[in-house]
Formats: sequence, structure tokens, C-alpha cells
Amino acid sequence: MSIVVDLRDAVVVFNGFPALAEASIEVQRGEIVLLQGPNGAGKTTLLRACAGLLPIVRGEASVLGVDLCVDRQSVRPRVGLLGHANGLFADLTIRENVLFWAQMVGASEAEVVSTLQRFGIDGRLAEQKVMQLSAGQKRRCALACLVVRRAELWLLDEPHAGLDASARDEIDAIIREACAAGATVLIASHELERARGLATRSVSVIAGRVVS
Amino acid sequence: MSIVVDLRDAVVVFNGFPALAEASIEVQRGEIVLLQGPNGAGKTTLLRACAGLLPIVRGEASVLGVDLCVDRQSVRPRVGLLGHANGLFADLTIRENVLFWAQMVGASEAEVVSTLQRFGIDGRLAEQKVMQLSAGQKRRCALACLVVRRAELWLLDEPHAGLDASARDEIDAIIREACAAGATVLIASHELERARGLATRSVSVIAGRVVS
Amino acid sequence: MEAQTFTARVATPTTRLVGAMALVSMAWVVIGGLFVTPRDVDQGDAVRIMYVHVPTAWVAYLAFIVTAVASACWLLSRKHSMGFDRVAGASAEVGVVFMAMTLLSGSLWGRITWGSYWAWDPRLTTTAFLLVTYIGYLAVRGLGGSLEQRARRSAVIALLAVLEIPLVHFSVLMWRSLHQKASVLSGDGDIKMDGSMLTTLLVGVIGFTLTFTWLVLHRQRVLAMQDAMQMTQLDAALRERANESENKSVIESSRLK
Amino acid sequence: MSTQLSLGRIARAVAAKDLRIELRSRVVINQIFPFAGLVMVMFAFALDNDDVLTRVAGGLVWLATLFSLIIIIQRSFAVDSADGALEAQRVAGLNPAGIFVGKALAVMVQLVTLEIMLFFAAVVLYRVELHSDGAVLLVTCVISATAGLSFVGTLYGGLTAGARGRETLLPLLMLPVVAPVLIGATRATESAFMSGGAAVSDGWPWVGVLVVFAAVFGLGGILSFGSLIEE
Amino acid sequence: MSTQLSLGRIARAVAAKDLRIELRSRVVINQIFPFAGLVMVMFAFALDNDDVLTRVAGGLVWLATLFSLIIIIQRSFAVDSADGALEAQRVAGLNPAGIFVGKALAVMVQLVTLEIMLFFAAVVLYRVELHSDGAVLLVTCVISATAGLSFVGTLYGGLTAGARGRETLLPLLMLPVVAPVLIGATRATESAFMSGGAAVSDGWPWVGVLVVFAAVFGLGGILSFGSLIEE
Ligand code: HEM
Ligand SMILES: Nc1ncnc2c1ncn2[C@@H]1O[C@H](COP(=O)(O)OP(=O)(O)OP(=O)(O)O)[C@@H](O)[C@H]1O
Ligand SMILES: Nc1ncnc2c1ncn2[C@@H]1O[C@H](COP(=O)(O)OP(=O)(O)OP(=O)(O)O)[C@@H](O)[C@H]1O
Ligand SMILES: [Mg+2]
Ligand SMILES: [Mg+2]
Repeated sequence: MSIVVDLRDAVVVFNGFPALAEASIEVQRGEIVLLQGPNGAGKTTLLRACAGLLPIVRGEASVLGVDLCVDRQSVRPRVGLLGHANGLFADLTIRENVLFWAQMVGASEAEVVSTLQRFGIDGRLAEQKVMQLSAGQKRRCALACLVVRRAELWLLDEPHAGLDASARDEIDAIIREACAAGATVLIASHELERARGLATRSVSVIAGRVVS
Repeated sequence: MSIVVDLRDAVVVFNGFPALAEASIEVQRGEIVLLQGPNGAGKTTLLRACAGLLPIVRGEASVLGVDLCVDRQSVRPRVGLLGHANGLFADLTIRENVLFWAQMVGASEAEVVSTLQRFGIDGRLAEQKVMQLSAGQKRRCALACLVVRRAELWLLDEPHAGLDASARDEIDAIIREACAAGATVLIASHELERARGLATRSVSVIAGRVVS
Repeated sequence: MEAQTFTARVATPTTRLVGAMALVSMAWVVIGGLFVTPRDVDQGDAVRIMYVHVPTAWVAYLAFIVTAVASACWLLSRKHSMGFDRVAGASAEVGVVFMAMTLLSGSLWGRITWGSYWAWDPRLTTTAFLLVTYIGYLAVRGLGGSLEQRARRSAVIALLAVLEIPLVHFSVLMWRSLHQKASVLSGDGDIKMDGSMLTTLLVGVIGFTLTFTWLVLHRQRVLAMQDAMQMTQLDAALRERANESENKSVIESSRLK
Repeated sequence: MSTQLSLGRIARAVAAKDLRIELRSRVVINQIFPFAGLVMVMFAFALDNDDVLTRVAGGLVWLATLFSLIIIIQRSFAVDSADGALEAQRVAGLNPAGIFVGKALAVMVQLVTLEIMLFFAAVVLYRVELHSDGAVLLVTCVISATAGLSFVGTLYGGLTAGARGRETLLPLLMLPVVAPVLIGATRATESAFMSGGAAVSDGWPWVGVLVVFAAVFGLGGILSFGSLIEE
Repeated sequence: MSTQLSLGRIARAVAAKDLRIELRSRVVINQIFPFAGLVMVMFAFALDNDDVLTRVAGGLVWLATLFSLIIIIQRSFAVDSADGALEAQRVAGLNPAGIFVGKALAVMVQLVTLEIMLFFAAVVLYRVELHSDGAVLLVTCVISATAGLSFVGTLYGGLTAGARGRETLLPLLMLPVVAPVLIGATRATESAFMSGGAAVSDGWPWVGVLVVFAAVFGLGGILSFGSLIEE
């Protein structure tokens, strides 16, 4: 039960193109694994497959003990995915966005406030509509929504992109804390230096395969 | 005539919020200037103002010798802006997207082919619809569209975000070439190390002002 | 995914038998419909359209019900066997063709008896809606995504769409209508029709049902082969990507010093 | 550890979120309402005959509602899928039945408001007379028809949301399915208006049809919404 | 150095791009056409009277065209503004008049195809009879009305494109403006159909109105599109 992600020769296909081509990876609880690799290698696809979003057409995949070939739904409440898109409601304010997700998992309002503070989007910014934010402020808000959900497995697709140095430090600290509390983290990133400092292990994704 | 960008106490307002608050900057022909600064500081706003996209409500601004307070249109054909969004047609292939822009400036087909090659999006990828690409592949395509336009002033908003190492090297080389040929470049970026290596000068944008 | 064993042969003795029986009964309908049965007192020779019109309508209903049943089987079966999904798809395709034939023959018939191709009549309109609904169903099947997702999505639509059939059937009772009230399936057991006409009609129904069965059997096998072919193409694509991976690894490892 | 909420609470949160977005952006109030009003005026133009208008007023109100429904549904899902928020809800494993009920509730509120406005417009533009005898019938008809329309709309909206180009599939899928609602609601409304000498009591069987319809699609949506929004 | 192209070449490139996107995605053909067909069927159902139908067939064809126009325009600009491509064209300083003419041309091609289909549907569904006397009138009317509709649609489409929530503003702005086209085209078409005993010659003045309308909005668009798509 300490193996959180276990893919064996997993294949994911888009319109006949195998974006994940017999990829195998095993991640233990508490690890922070960095996925590196060129553009179009399949990092995003791997993360989305682990979140139960994409059907595995061949091979085996189990996440948090759930076999994804049989059931892709039940694992989702326990997984948190930060994608290339932020997944925010543009007409709502930062606070309302984070509160929505907090409500969904029964997190308290105090927790919301402290998360907003950590990411530096409290005060005036918290009452600003998301569509009026800068790119980095939006990304911070997406991270805050993710953090209040307190998932067991964090799947972060380029979490550093668009953030300034202080926000990068903050998210790194939060990831370390979460891991210390028992969460597992997969990061896809092109900021290799920073991500390597954070990760406990790094693997390469190349042409749809995982290479150690 | 060798001063390409000249802002003096320029102010840009969104819904009453001064995103650019009396910013002043002067850029000479052939320079590569890095804009650094925290999230929400006003880097994107500064670049978009230089492209003639935002009205300057106070102060003075002239770009390529055109006074932006008087005429924000005529400067545009000479400026190339890469924004946070890629500005691609999702239903068209990479080749068709780049060709569209090439047609608009009368660039030759050979040039398109060589640009695609430089960014590693030729061959199979060139015939793929943009909506089926990975985030980095889209960004490469956006850069290719920009490059074929051969502008005099390049405004690049986080050109490195989402790109892998080889694409970053490629865009850096292209920027250097363009500068050698007489173009001027403004880059907003959070990849400070890489961008500092590329830039001839760097300034900080903080709370809507430019600080050297 | 189920095991992929298939042969390139779509015809089997059973389908050949079904095909032969379909041919025989259709020939019977042609002869009976055109030569044996009498002309109608009111409608004259136009009544002969009935031998196409009515069976195609009923067999289209049957096809849509088969689609719904196969969809339900797919949803309920533990293994989610793709066979059910393919039967559902094949049956809906044939059903759409038959329903279109009903509309076509009906409007020709209408031109002769009512003097116009189309009238704003509940039966006619609901029939048109039913056809459009199943065209929509086929569009949903074509949305893309994985085979499993295609099956799941279209199964839901099929189960909802089949509810329209009673609407079409009872529409003549619910609204004032130009169209024939049910004269065969009226439920009171009192059939108002000449003996040879009734026989020919019944043979027509059997013939069209056999044709439907034959078409669905074949179509479903072709679909199975398409799905299987996707799998073989996947093998080739995987091999291609593996080569790419080897080349890339070399470049990548040399670059990552 | 994420504790999942009950269907009811998710539905409430989703509906509250959708309505708040609407109140903030005022798109439906400021733009779709006038659109529906314009559609009514356009009909009057195209038909150009007072007697016909009064007779078919019920049908026109429901036709205008239907066209507006399409836009309301598109808007409701555009708000979610613009930046991948619908996908985020899916990824987070929120109970899809809760999302379905919540979104349908929000659509229902908007639709009822719209219908009240359209009935007023019908009175003014088409010279329809409201009778106190028909009031109960009219209200029941509006409620059941609206429920049915919202459920169908949300169901197909979810199916067609997300992927590009699918938005335009929505009317194609939805219109034939809601035809019974159009017919039932029109007939019931005509009875309530007593147009063309219809009796109020004639309307009740149609309301029955509407209730059955709403129940079928409500249940169908709760059971199947999860599979439909799945990619 | 960027050399700017002539209006004509930009318009050609833009139109080619829009039509290629349509041919590739088939959204208009596969989904908007059936939608328009359904709208025709729905009208007939709501009116429920053969004589009225034949008499107002012309109006209904143009009403269905109008509803489809809204969707076609939304689609045409959604394709551009989804990823900021319209802004990219603006930033690049492409001659806005060229963009306007190009997009309007692409809309025109789609609209004419749609109208041909709708007239066929009217013949079959509404029992309209086409007369050879009216053919020239009908063709001229279709061409001038379509040009007018495309220009107005593109103009307001550009105005409302881009910013969020504005899509729904489009019908509101556009419908009152195209009302003259609706009326003119309807009257001209009725003359061409000779419905209700109208004479073919009665239609020509209306065609004149349509031509003037198209000219005004074509010119207006060429002159003002630049300022409209400006943020
Ligand atoms: C476009 C025009 C028409 C359409 C779409 C149409 C559609 C249908 C459908 C769907 C059925 C099956 C009904 C059921 O059993 O539930 C049917 C049956 C039938 N139709 Fe038509 N029809 C059309 C025109 C006509 C005309 C013009 C006639 C004859 C004057 C006609 C005579 C019949 C008869 C006799 C039946 C069998 C009724 C029974 O026994 O239940 N139809 N039609
Ligand atoms: N719908 C699709 N149809 C066909 N190919 C697709 C589709 N979606 C993605 N791909 C391909 O799948 C491959 C993997 O994409 P993925 O997004 O996982 O890459 P990535 O490693 O995240 O890259 P990046 O670093 O650029 O984000 C890419 O080569 C892409 O072209
Ligand atoms: N429409 C708007 N209404 C109000 N404030 C806005 C609006 N758009 C942007 N802002 C504010 O303007 C400021 C500057 O934004 P800008 O996008 O220029 O920042 P940036 O330096 O590019 O940041 P990042 O590094 O995050 O991309 C931000 O604080 C943002 O909140
Ligand atoms: Mg990626
Ligand atoms: Mg920025």
C-alpha cells in the first residue's frame, strides 16, 4: 500500500497517436518525483492519466490502490491536479474561487484565509475578479484552490511557470510540507534546476516512455 | 532615431487601477532589455502599451518614432508581440498557421519551412492541428509565427515559459540574430538566469514603475 | 479490452441463410404487392406503397429498440463487452435508413392521396423528430474519444431516445391527425383488411426484419474489424514512437551532459 | 483527506456559484432577456396578423423560451469550460449528480424569470387575456415545463460542453427532444388562455405529460450525467 | 521589414482561412444547417396551419436565416478569439478593412449555401411554388440580402468579439439593425413566390432597399471596423 502510482506499459491514445507509449513508473508514498523531458514527450498525458482523466487502452495502471483500467472515478477525490489551464471561474473573485473548493471538501474559512495569505493574494487582490488578474496572480489562485483540497496525490503540471521567485519559494515550501504530512507529488516541469532541488527523484519522459 | 521605445511617466489604467503608474523607460535600437519583477507588477501591461494596444491616459510614449498618445495604429505592423496567449487558429495545422502570417507580410514559403525546422515542428507535427498539440509545441508555433513576421521591435512576454531546453536555446539564438540585424527586443520573464544571459540590460518593474 | 481474434471473413452460414430468406421473402412481397393483392377501393394502386411504408416503419422501431436493449446490456454487463456497443451502433444506422425510407414512401403516398408531400401532422412531425434524434445519436457516436467513452455516452442517449417511439406511435390518438389511425396494431384485435393484403403485409414485415438482421450482422462485423484494425494500427504507431524514443534518448542524454 | 459532500450540498454550492456569476455579469438579464423580447417582436413582424397572433401566442412564448434556453445553456457551460473549470470539477471527483442538479436549478431560476417576462410581453404585444380560472393551470404548466427544459438542457449541455465545435451540436440534439415540451406547454397554455375557445380543463392532461417528461429527464440526468461529461 | 499587403490580398487570405476552418471542422454544414432545418419545422409546428404557412413562408425562411446568422457569426469570431488570434491580427496591424471584407465574404458563402437549402425546405415543407417569372427577383434579393446580413453580422461580430460574455450581446445589437433586411427580403421573396397574389414587380423596390442597406453597411464596415475591434 505504500506504492501510490504504479503504471506498467500503460498506453494512452489520442486519435491513433500513442501519446503515452508503454510507459512504466512506480512512485512510493512521500516521494516527490520530477518528470522532465522535451516538449510533446507525454508529461501532461502521464499526469492526466494518473488523475483518471484518460482511458488506459493497454497495460496496467493503479493509483492509490485503485485499478484505473476498471474504475477511473473513485480515485479522483483523493487526487489534486494542476493542469496547464487554471480551472478558475473568471467572473468570481479569488476568494470566491477558493471558497468554492473549500466548501466542496469541507475546509474551514480560516484555512482559506491563511492559504490566500501564503500566496500573497489576500487583501485587495482577494476581492478582484479572476479575469482582471495578471497571469501569475491567476496561477497563484489556482495553486491556492489546489492546496485547500488537501489531496493525497498531487499532480503538478509546470507549477512554476509564470510565477515569480517568491511564489516559487512558497509553492516549494508547501509541497515539502505536504510530503512531510504523507502526500505524494509528481511534478512535470521545464524549470529543471529548481525542480531538481525540490524533487527526491527525477525521471525523463521521452517519446511517451519513462526513462530513468 | 536610435531610441526605439521612449516612455515618460506613462500611466495605463484598468477599471481605475493604474497597472502602469508613471513608468519611464528608454530603449536604444539593438538592445535586448529584460523586464523583471514580481507577479502583477505591470510587465505585461508595459509590453502591451508599447505595442499600441492600450491607451496611455497620462504621460508620454513614443515607439519607433510614433507618438502613441496620438496614433496607436501605425506602429503595429512594425512591432511583434508574443503575449501570454498564443494567438493561433486551433483548427488549422502548424504549417497553415505560420503560412497565414507569412502571406500577410509577403514572406516566402522557403522561409516558413526553415523556421518550422528551426523550432522542431516540421514533418509530422507540421500537419497536425494546433488543438492537438502539447503546450510547448503550441508555444513553439506561436514563436514561429512571430519570427516570420520579422518585426523591428520584438515584445516577448515570457517567451521561455513552457519551452524545453532545446527550444529555449533556439529562441535565444534567434533573438540574438534579430538584434544583430538591427531589431530591438523587450523581454518580460521569470526565468531570470537564462534571460539575464541573453539580455544586454535588465530593469525591474515594481508596482507599475520601472526601476533600474 | 476483449481479446482481438477475428477473421477477415464476414459471411457465415447463418448470415447466408438469413440473407437467402430475406431475398425470398422480399421477392414474395414484390410479387404479392404488385400483382396478387387487389387495388384499394379509395386509393387505387397507391395502396401498394403500404407494403414498403408500414414494414419499414415498424422495423425502424425494432432497430431503435434493439439499440436501446444493446445499450442497456452494455451498461449493465460487468465486462462492458464492446460487442453490445457495436450492435447498438449498427442497429441505429440501419434504423435511420429504414426510417428515412418510411418518410420517403410516406411523402410519396401523401402526394398521391392527400395531394401534398408533407403536411403538418403529428405522426409525420414526430417521425421526422425521431429520425433527427437518431441522426443526433450517430453524431454523438462520432464525437471521438475512447471506444469505452463512445459506448457509455451513446448508450445514455439511446436509452433516452427510445422513449420517443411511443410518442410517435400514439401521436395519432393524441392529436387530430390526417394520418391513418393504427389499423393493425390497434389492440382491439379487430383487423380491418383484406386477407391477401394482410398476408402480403405480414410477409413484408418478416422480409424487412430479415433484411434488417442481415444488415446488422454484417455491419456489426465490419465495425468489429474496424475496432480491431485500430488496435493493429496502434501496434505500428507504438513501434514508430519507440524508434523516435531511441533517437531522442541519444540526443537528450548527450545534451543533459 | 478530502471528505466528499452530499448531493444536496454540492448542488446548492454549484447553483449558488452559477447564480452569483450571472448576477455579477448580468449576461442573461441584460442580454438574453432583450433577445427573447426581440424574438417575440420579430414573430409579430413576420406573422403580421392580429388574430393569428392571439391564437398562437402560447406557442410563440414557448418557442421564444426554447431559443433562449439554448443560449442560456451555452452560457452556463461556457462559464465553466472557458478555463477548464468543468474539467477541474470532474477531476476533483465531485458527485456529478450534484453538479447536474445544481446547474439545472440555476438554469431553472433564470428560465422562470424569463418566462414571466415573456408572458407579460404576450399580454402587451399579442393582446392575450389572462383569466383567473386558468391561473393555477398556467403556473403548474410553467413550473413543470421549466423543470423539464432545464433538465434536458443541462443534460445535453454537459454532453456537448468542453470539446471545441461541440457547442453547435447542442441545438441539433436538444430541439427534437424538447418538442414534446413545446407541444405540451403550448396546448396547456392555450387552455389557460382559453384561446380559440379551449377549456381550462383540457390543459391538465398536458401538464401530466410535462411532469412525466421532467421526471424522466431529471432522473436520467442524475443517473447519467457522470458518464456524459466524461471525456 | 514587414511589408503590408493590399486590402484585396488580405481579404482573400482571411476568407480562405475562415472557409478552410469551416471545411475542416464542418460545424456549419453538420450542425447549423440541421438547426436551421429544425427551426423551419418548429415554426410550422407552432403555427399549425397550412394556408398561413404558405402565405408567410418567405418570412419564415428569412427568420430562420437570421437565427442561423447569429450562430454563424458567433462561430466565425469564436474561432478567432479563442486563443487571442483576433488580437494577434489587430496587434500585427493588418488592414482592418481587409479583415472585415475577408470575414464578411466567408460568412456570405456559408449563408448563401444555407439559404439555398432553406428555400428547398420551404418548397417541400411549406408547399411554396417557385415561378420562373420570379427567379431573377429571387436571386437578386438573396444576393443583396445576404450581402447586407453578412456585413452587419461581421461588423457587430467584431464589436462584440473578444471580451467575455459579450457573445450574448450580439443578438441584442444585431436583430434591430437587420429588421429592415428581414422586412425587405420577406416582401421581395413573397413577390417572387407570388404568395397572396403579390406581383413580381412589387418586389423590386424592396430589392433596392436591400442593395442600399448592403452598400451602407459594407462601406461602414470598411471604414469603421478598425475602431470597432480596438479594445
Ligand atoms: C411523410 C409522410 C408519412 C410518414 C412520416 C408516415 C409515418 C408512419 C409511421 C411512423 C408509421 C408507423 C406507425 C406505428 O405503427 O406506430 C406509419 C404507419 C402507417 N402509415 Fe404512414 N406515414 C406517412 C404517410 C402516410 C400516408 C400518406 C398514408 C396513407 C394514406 C399512410 C398510411 C399508413 C398506414 C396505413 C400505416 C399503418 C398504421 C397501423 O396499422 O398502425 N402513411 N406511418
Ligand atoms: N488530441 C490529440 N491528437 C493527436 N495528438 C495529440 C493530441 N493531444 C496531444 N497529442 C500529442 O501527444 C503528445 C504528448 O503531449 P503532452 O501534452 O503529454 O506533452 P508534454 O510532455 O506535456 O509537452 P509540453 O512540455 O510541451 O507540455 C504530443 O506530441 C502531442 O502532439
Ligand atoms: N482588467 C483589470 N482590472 C483591474 N486590474 C487589472 C486588470 N488587468 C490587470 N490588472 C492589474 O494590473 C496589474 C498588472 O498586471 P500585469 O498583467 O501587467 O502584471 P505582470 O507584471 O505581467 O504579472 P505576471 O508576472 O503575473 O504576468 C496586476 O496587479 C493586475 O491585478
Ligand atoms: Mg505539457
Ligand atoms: Mg504578465
